[in-house]
Amino acid sequence: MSILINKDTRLVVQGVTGSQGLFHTKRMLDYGTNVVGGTRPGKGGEWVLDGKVPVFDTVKIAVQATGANTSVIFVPAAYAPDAILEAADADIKLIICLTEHIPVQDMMRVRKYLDPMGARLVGPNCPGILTPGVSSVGIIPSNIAIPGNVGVVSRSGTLTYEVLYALKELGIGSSTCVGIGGDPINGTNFIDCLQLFEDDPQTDKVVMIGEIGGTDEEKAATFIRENMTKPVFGFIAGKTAPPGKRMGHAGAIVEGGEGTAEEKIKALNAAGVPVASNPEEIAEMIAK
Amino acid sequence: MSILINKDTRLVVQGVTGSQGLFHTKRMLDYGTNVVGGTRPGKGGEWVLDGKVPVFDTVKIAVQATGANTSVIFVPAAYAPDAILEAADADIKLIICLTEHIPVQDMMRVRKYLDPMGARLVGPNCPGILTPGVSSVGIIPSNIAIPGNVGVVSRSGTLTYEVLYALKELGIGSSTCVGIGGDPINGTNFIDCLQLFEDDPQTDKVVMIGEIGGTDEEKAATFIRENMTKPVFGFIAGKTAPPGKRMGHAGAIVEGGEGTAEEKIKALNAAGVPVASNPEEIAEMIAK
Amino acid sequence: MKLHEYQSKRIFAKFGVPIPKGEVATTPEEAKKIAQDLGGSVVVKSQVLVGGRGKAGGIKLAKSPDEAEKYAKEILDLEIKGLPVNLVLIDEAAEINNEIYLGITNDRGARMPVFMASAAGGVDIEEVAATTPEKIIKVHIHPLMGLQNYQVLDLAAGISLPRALWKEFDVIAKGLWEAYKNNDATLAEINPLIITADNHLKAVDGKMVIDDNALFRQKELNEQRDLTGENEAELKAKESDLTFIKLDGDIGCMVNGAGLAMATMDILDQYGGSPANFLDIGGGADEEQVAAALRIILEDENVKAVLFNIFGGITRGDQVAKGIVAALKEIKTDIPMVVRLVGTNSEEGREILAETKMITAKTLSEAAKKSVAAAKGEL
Amino acid sequence: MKLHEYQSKRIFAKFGVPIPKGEVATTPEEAKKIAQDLGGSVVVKSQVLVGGRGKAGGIKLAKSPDEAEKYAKEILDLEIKGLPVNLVLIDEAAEINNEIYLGITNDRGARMPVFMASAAGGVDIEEVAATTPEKIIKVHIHPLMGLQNYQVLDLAAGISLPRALWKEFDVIAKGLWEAYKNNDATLAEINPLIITADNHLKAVDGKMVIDDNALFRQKELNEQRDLTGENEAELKAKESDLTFIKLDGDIGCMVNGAGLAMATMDILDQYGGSPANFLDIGGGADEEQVAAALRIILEDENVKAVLFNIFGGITRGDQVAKGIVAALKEIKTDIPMVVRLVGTNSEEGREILAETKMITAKTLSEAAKKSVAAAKGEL
Repeated sequence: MSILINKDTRLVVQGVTGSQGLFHTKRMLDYGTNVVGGTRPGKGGEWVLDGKVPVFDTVKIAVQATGANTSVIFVPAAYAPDAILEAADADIKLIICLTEHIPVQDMMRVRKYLDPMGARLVGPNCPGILTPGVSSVGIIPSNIAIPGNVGVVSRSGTLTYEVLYALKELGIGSSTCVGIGGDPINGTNFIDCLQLFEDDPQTDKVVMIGEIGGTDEEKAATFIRENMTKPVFGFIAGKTAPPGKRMGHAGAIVEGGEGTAEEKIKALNAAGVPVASNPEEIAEMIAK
Repeated sequence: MSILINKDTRLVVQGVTGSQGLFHTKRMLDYGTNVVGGTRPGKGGEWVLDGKVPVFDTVKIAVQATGANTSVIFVPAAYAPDAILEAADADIKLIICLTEHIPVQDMMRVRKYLDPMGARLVGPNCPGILTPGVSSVGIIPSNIAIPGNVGVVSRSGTLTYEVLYALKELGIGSSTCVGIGGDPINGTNFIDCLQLFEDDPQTDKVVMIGEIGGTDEEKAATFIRENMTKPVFGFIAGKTAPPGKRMGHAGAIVEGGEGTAEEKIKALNAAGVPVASNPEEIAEMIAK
Repeated sequence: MKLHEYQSKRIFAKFGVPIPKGEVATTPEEAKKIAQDLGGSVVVKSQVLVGGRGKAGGIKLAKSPDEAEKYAKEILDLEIKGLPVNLVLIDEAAEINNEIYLGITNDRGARMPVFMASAAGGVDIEEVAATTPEKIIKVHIHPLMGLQNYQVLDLAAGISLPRALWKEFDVIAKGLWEAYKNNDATLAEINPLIITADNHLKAVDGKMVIDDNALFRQKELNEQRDLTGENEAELKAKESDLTFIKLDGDIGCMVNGAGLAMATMDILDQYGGSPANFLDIGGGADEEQVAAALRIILEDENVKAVLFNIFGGITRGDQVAKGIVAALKEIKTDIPMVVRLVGTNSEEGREILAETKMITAKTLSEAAKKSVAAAKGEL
Repeated sequence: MKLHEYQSKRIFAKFGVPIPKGEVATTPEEAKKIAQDLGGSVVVKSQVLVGGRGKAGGIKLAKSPDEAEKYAKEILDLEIKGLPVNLVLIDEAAEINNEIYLGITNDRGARMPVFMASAAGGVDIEEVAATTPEKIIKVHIHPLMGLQNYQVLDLAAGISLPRALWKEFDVIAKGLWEAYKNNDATLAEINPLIITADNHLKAVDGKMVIDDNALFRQKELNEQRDLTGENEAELKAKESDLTFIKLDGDIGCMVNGAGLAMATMDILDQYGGSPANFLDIGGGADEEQVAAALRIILEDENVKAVLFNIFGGITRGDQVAKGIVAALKEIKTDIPMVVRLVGTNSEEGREILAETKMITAKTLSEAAKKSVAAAKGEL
């Protein structure tokens, strides 16, 4: 088992004809992901990647033609909010948006629209989801992870790869790795993933990688204390980040004294979550 | 027992200082309704009706001061949508809006806003709710009904009074009478009330008064067939109404062949609901 | 409130929808002048607030300014479904390759606006809906989010619009949505939206209906209201805050409450009668309104009897009775009147009416039966 | 992107918020002229994108045009928190009866904008929030519905604003909301909103921060951007699509990925070192970007060592290695460099780097320790 994506995932790639879309669609196909189609308005009826992937004008048509149940979004920030709504409206149940730099007011509107609909959004500004050996949706390098019993959820991209790689070096694999993204307003959060991992029989331990900004890690700590029976290991990036500066991710900023690494580590520790001082230490903790 | 309003109802009157608001607040007080306050921006701190009812600037303040859990709206159409949102936002759980002539696009927006919030709207363009002998919220003349075991739900005002009166003439009382209003987009609908009556131990029989326009009666018929154990009696007004004309109520219009009395009566009959040919006949049916 | 074709199209144009060049004329001479200014062939179109103008000869293609003048004269002399033609629109003619339907209306059941498109444009869309509903693509618009890009694509792809026209279509669909939203429309329709010979989109006919309840904030539209074709009695009733709808029968009705007014019509029908009108005097009618209502009813020459059905709730029976007595003093008439007063202060009301020659009834059925008999001269 | 006070206030004014009359000047002479035109007392206000202008002597009340000229000269000569003052705003002075705070920002946790008001205006709102939070009234705005009438009342009543001012307040609150929404602001603030001696409301100071991610559709604002006070290296990095933040330490860092870049800074700190910068070269950096990044790092004179921490995922290790080699050929430097390449094509990358004098490391800890030692000259 795994969470969110598995062998039943039928993926449609929104923005499949762009250079990023094409490149990663090929990678996902190579990994064995069931990519059933892509979309690009005005190019419906064409095929990409040597006739392996049909292109549709809209997600609605793609869903009708292929039975897609998951979408991944590779379209530019100006069009990504529309793409998210389009997927939800076409009854896609899991929408993974990789797009970076979406305006925050757009994301507030998108969330208000999505919340009553029952569609799950992962991201935006995230690397996607990887269920090692089964399915990859997004851009997580698949060669750095092996199947196993550790669930990984993270706000960061390469930092996650670092952890997956360190785990693999020690022969430890993961059930599913979810990048929830570094934006201040996103879809699926830590708590959602922690609950999914708690319920997933394949997952025995969970790694949670946070960073400065916001209070989602603190909320997750409360959730862990009250609801998790499986051990959780943490890492928080940005202990040395200066306040008031956005550290690459739109959401990684200490504002008005809120969102510091110290507070987050304190909250996690108080919830019984050991917090590593660097990413390699996480793997060592898990190995013990 | 009763539905929606009872002795625990703590009512705030939005627009209490207007002539309609004042007149009906007095009537409700006289009937024994627990009117805990009213609102009128700019008049907070004043009292109306000989010091019986305190006035607050906003519903939020009224709720804090009085613990109000229900509101009734007597403000003009241009301000009523704001008043509905205000009540919902102040955590009022039952909002009864009497205001007529609210633009339909406003009501579509209001419903989209309210739906995820868990606040119940009754109306707009409705006479309110009466639980005979206990509480009256709105403008239903209270002297025409006595307590009893018949639940009444209706899209029309005076037509409802007619039925209540006819029942009373035969010595039959009602548990609660709900006017859901004659607008094309409203809050609580037939099905909501039918479910409440089905669950209400005091109610043994239900009268449902519909009229031309829309398909709510047809949907109610399906609901009755599938879910109701208590007998339902129907009446549909507008058999002789010409198509394309709004018969007083904004929602009472046959458009594109949809919403005719014939269809509604057919649907109700098919669901085992006897439909009276005039309002007096309803009382006779119930009496049998 | 219905808008004329030319009014609707001007609103659409304001929101970026391409429409033919054109102007309105009230005389054949004006029409000729406009046709000269436009050059080439023009279409002369009657501006009346009813459907079926084409079949009635209200739309003509003119190949010269003289022809435009001639047709304008013919059309301005027409009466279409009982309505005089006071205005013609002179539009430049367009070569039509294809006709598309595009419209937005309120979907009451879904509680959302619905955007509809069909490749089978140019004809009555209700006919298409009835016979080949699969030819209509429907997209619901979230009232808080508004029309989204992908929804425009759903429509364009749905009607298999040639891709070269998608960009133009996007502008037009969004323009129509803005026109609908910003004018509190209950209907905004382009039919047909044509594909021209040189492969562009153009809205050659348009229609808008505005929510009467929103006219308080659509003042500009309200001022443009064309009252031709609206029933005089209905307009007069509106001035007195009464809701009146003219019907074909012979029994005038005065009722308080819309639902009860419909039920009153229905019960007359049940007993073999036929209502002359729907009339709701509202919840708190005063003497003056009752008098105004009675005058409006009696102006209808078909009326052979009048039925008053008043349920005293907030409206007090004695007050209505006084209004009737006052009105009858002013309006001399031999037409028989049946009155049923129930509820609050109905006893007092009946006493007041005792001085009149009115026929009284206690139940609605009794009142209906007596009215039917009275109209037949049997009472 | 921060806006100047005068820019923010002009935007507010466009949406109906009353502001003092005023103009900006770049010279004392201009300032005098403006003061003459305004007449009466004026306030001379430095326009710099940092807080604490008042305490730094950047705001002065001038009673005459000559005084305005004198103060303008003084202020234009100032440097406030390291920033030169290039611009002063000359506003007519207002008699202040009371100072109110009014601001809108994004509440990240609630995922909604939050409108805040406080009767304790004129001071730093974060101080009020920290010491007397009950003095701040907060109202969340539904991002699809926008600000509602009743919410303005909740604010006005919440800060006990005199009722005579509620109508003016309604216009101002709605104007501020529109300014916030239409300009993609993350902060729109009036502080103070004053009650004048003649009992009106006026926004005498204003502040806006615009969402950088929305500048693509806020072109007008983007053109008004004042780059004074933005770090030169950070701007240069942005041109090459790199995210660079200048820090105070002595170890330059080049990392792919924001989270990993932060973690790299943290681990340097853990081992007693101090990062000179945050630098994310992104997911698919090419040779040119790597070279540009290296140049930016080396321009910082504090830098005593450089740490490359590259996780090969999408970014291939050999590509980054080539970039480093190319950059080092161009940029001659003796500063020691530590490189850690892991993941995709890291073997190949390491081989390419073998020809350089770079210090290599396999784990992040090892790389950090070696960088710290190198910066101390111990390696």
